[in-house]
Amino acid sequence: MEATFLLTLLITFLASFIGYELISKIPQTLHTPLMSGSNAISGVTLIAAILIYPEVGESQVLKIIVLTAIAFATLNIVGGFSVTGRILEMFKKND
Amino acid sequence: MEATFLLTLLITFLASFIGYELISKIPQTLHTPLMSGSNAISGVTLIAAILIYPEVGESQVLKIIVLTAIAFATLNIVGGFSVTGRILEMFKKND
Amino acid sequence: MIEIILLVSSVLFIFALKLFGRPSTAHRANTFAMLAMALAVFSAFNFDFSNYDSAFYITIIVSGLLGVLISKRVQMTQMPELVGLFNGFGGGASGAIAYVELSKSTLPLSDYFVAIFSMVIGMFTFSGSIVAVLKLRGKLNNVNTTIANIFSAFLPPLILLPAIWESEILSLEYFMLLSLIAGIIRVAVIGGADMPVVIAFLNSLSGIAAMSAGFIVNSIILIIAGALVGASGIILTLLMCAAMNRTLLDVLKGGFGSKSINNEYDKDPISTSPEDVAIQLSYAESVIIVPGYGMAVAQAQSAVKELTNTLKDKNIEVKFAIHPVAGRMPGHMNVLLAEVDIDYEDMYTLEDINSEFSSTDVVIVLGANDVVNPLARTDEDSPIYGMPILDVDLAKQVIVIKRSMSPGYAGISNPLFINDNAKMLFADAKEGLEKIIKSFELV
Amino acid sequence: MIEIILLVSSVLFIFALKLFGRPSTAHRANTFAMLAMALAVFSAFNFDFSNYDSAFYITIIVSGLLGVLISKRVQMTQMPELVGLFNGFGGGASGAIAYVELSKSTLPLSDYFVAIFSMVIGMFTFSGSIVAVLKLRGKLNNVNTTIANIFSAFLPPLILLPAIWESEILSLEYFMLLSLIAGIIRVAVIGGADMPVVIAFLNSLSGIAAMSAGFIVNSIILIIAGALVGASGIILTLLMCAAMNRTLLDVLKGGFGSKSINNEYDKDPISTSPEDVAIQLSYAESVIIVPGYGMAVAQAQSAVKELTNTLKDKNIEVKFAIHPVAGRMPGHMNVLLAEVDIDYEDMYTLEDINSEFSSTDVVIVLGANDVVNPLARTDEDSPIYGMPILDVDLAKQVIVIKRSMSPGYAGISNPLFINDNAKMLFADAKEGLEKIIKSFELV
Ligand SMILES: NC(=O)c1ccc[n+]([C@@H]2O[C@H](COP(=O)([O-])OP(=O)(O)OC[C@H]3O[C@@H](n4cnc5c(N)ncnc54)[C@H](OP(=O)(O)O)[C@@H]3O)[C@@H](O)[C@H]2O)c1
Ligand SMILES: NC(=O)c1ccc[n+]([C@@H]2O[C@H](COP(=O)([O-])OP(=O)(O)OC[C@H]3O[C@@H](n4cnc5c(N)ncnc54)[C@H](OP(=O)(O)O)[C@@H]3O)[C@@H](O)[C@H]2O)c1
Repeated sequence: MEATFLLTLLITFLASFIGYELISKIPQTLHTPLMSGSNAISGVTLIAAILIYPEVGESQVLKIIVLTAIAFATLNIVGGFSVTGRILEMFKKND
Repeated sequence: MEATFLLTLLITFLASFIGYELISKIPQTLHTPLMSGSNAISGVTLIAAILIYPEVGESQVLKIIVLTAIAFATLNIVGGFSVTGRILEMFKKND
Repeated sequence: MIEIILLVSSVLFIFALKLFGRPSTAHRANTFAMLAMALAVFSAFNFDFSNYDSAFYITIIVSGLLGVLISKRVQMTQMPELVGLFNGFGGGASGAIAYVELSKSTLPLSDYFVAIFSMVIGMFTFSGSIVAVLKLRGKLNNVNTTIANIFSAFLPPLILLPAIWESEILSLEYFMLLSLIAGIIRVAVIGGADMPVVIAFLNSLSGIAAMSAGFIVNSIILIIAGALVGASGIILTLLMCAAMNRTLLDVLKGGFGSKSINNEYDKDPISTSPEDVAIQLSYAESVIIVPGYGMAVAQAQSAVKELTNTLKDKNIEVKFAIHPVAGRMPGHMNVLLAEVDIDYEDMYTLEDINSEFSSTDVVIVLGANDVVNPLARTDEDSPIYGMPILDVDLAKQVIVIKRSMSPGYAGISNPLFINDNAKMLFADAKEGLEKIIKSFELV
Repeated sequence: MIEIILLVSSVLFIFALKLFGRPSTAHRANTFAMLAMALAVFSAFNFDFSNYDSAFYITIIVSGLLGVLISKRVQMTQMPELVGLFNGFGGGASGAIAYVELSKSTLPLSDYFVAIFSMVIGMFTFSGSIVAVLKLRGKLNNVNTTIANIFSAFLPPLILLPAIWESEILSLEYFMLLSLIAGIIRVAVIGGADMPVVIAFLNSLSGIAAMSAGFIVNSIILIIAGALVGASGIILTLLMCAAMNRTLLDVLKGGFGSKSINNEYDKDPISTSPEDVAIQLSYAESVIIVPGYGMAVAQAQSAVKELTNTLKDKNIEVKFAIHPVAGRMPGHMNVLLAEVDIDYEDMYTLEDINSEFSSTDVVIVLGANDVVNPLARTDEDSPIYGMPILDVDLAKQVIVIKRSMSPGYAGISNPLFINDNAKMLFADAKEGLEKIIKSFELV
């Protein structure tokens, strides 16, 4: 989705605002899975890595750097969601 | 601000979501000013009237219709905010 | 530049809504929203004010002044009508704009459908709101639901009709007319005291109409503001429905309160006098006042304030218990009480106060009826069965101030009135209270 | 098509966050977020998977598998370290991407500054997180704050240095290095037990780095997801600071807990035995357990569960009082207790339970110290003065289970231990509890 800079700013504001409102309501009991969950979500930067990977060209150094970024981000996503799921299972049992 | 249709949809979703979250938290005591306040805000359609007014061309009928829309919307904005302000003053006094 | 103004305006609208969340900050919310609106409107001119003729500016100024005038004159008891009227204006404006856009032959197909939608919703809101206001003013009686049923049945063929004739322009006016009629009929069949729900619902529709107008003219700020109004209306609608234990569909179907229901009592109520009430109150330690629609009708709020002061001077604790649908619009009672400077900290919601009745000495039910009817708890056949009510019947002593034994909106008898712990003070709410206050001076 | 996928993905992310609001729906939130992420990542390929070589796919698969492995192996007591590590990865990835984009000579000026910002924040997060993890593992001691002060003082000239030499490329690596060093030094001077705040703060930064990466590659979904992470981190940071009555700036300045503070008692504590505790517990009607960092160190959660069962079998009411900064990360205690199937309905926050201590028979303080230190209420000179604490000293009987009289993280003595109503059970948390349980069988 292409957007003008100001429209992007607007969306940034709206998303941050929603984030702030929703997260303020999360009870203390879930703060640890919240942190590991946001770890996972911060791995979304993988998208940026995927987008730029085909453009790095010949430079082996840059390619390795992007691959490192991909490894880091993937670790975050997979590891983060998996451990968060593990924790939340514990809270589910109590239903 | 020009935007693609889907970006507009995204913004619509984000705004509705924020509206829903924030308004759910407004206490019963303020529900009447909330209604008159949203009356005022619904007058925002004045913007649309302003945008199309220069384009109606020669047709007197269309011109009168747009002027009616302008009158309605202005009434809403001015009347709505003014009466809401009056009500909220009452709640302020109690501080 | 225009874009930055619009960005600021959007942000301001949202912070305004956030500030609206607490009575102490709400007046600032109004200022924020006004500023946001001013910026948004200003930006629409795109710095070129020469495109607009004097007819335009005169219209703005005249209707602006009219708006100020109305808002200064309106009494707080008339708020339901005012909100209803403004809904109509909002819907009408958006509908009119959609009509004008549709009259252009250049509209792209995707916008075409949005515009039809906006016109239909806008016109429906307009005519429906006018009918709702007339009903609130008591100028219109309930219409039999069969008329609506017949109309609904014929709607599909009526909609398809333009496909048969050819002229596109004419079919536009035809759809407009259909929407107007639909609005009138739909609202006409709904019972008078369901009007608050209808008004909140129309409020939501006026927001949706504005939002779709935003899609047509490609204005993000219109979409955002419209979405906020739409959300607000729908939340209030659902809240009221929940407070009456009915569904929105059920309300919109209409016909509620038209059945004639048994309204007899197998026992005479105990009636009391203002003097007795004053004596009883002066021995109480805690009093809860439950205001209802009757307080608004009688304009009794100043008298309530006076009584409260009298009681507080005697060190008697006074609280107000406000049912979510007491009166004729959400928050109606709160505004009336706030008008006479009663602290909002003393106004309690149903959930907050219901457990306190049993430990309260005297409860004064002031022109309220359905919202304190214990049948809602016990009688499965009652039309209000399941509606959460204020449990005033659990108090040590209940005093009901109303003019007669006649029922409230739901049209059913209220066994509270013949309860052993209840006494009736048959009087207009205002006059009754004034007499009680006078008796205090003699006690 | 891609746009629709991204729209759905954004909506899913937001609903995921909403579902996260309640323990009973939170596991569905994770599924939603996973789906949202899968869609977002998928859309980035734009249906063209042939642009990617085997090195790319192998990296993804290997690191994915590694992620699963780590997440299955990690113990709940190690969560703080894991979160810290993942923050570092997230920041490092965003920083690396920014670096690669900056290496292109074609970047427009506006993006250039965003990219610099992203690289600096990302690299700072990376190195800072690594240091934070080492500190949590006890592999690094506090560094003197003067080092940080010197570095800060020299930072402006250091930043301006590249203006003097010419090569643009080199200055990029130079900035990267500066950011890495800044991260190390800043975190190194902060006391070990302030690491939770640092980690939440770095969490926020990793979100901001991702968000700015979104601005560079023009990806709305990256911006939205990044903003959500940024908001989450900052809220938790401020929450912890509030719970310790300190400011974020104060925490980041470092040096806390390095002063050597008087840690002597003018009275000997009353020590007790597991048998006595068991007897005392069996006469109680209500028990509150206050877990602290010591429970995590001793891995005592299963023993806690066992004791709870024993007490509940005897019809003794058991509640858990959890201070917002008990342990080494927000919600740390809750997760450990949930791990052994303790119902989250039995876990109470400070505000919810503080009024109940005075009517409780026995309070067991299990490896907690600072969060139950009454000096926070009374001693204005104390470093924890003003921090809201659990008022366990008001209970009828307090039993403190820890290994010695040594202080908690704040390094100060705790007069609770020599209170008249307190007894010390000197033992490792796990062993102590197990002995109590065994004594029960003999009682
Ligand atoms: N507020 C909302 O948003 C909303 C929304 C939807 C529906 N409703 C409906 O509206 C009703 C509201 O309940 P409510 O208890 O407030 O009102 P109510 O049940 O309609 O009863 C009002 C009572 O006030 C008395 N009254 C009228 N004029 C009076 C006067 N001048 N002095 C003293 N008493 C007077 C009437 O009895 P007399 O004639 O004997 O005096 C009547 O019984 C509920 O049925 C509710 O479902 C409200
Ligand atoms: N959770 C967070 O998010 C967070 C954030 C920022 C700061 N903090 C800080 O961390 C501290 C947390 O307070 P807290 O009360 O949980 O912990 P604490 O004050 O650090 O005290 C922990 C106590 O546990 C005892 N202990 C250690 N190992 C043990 C074992 N194996 N068995 C039994 N006891 C053991 C220690 O005493 P012995 O050595 O005598 O056994 C120590 O006194 C506070 O100062 C807080 O400000 C926490």
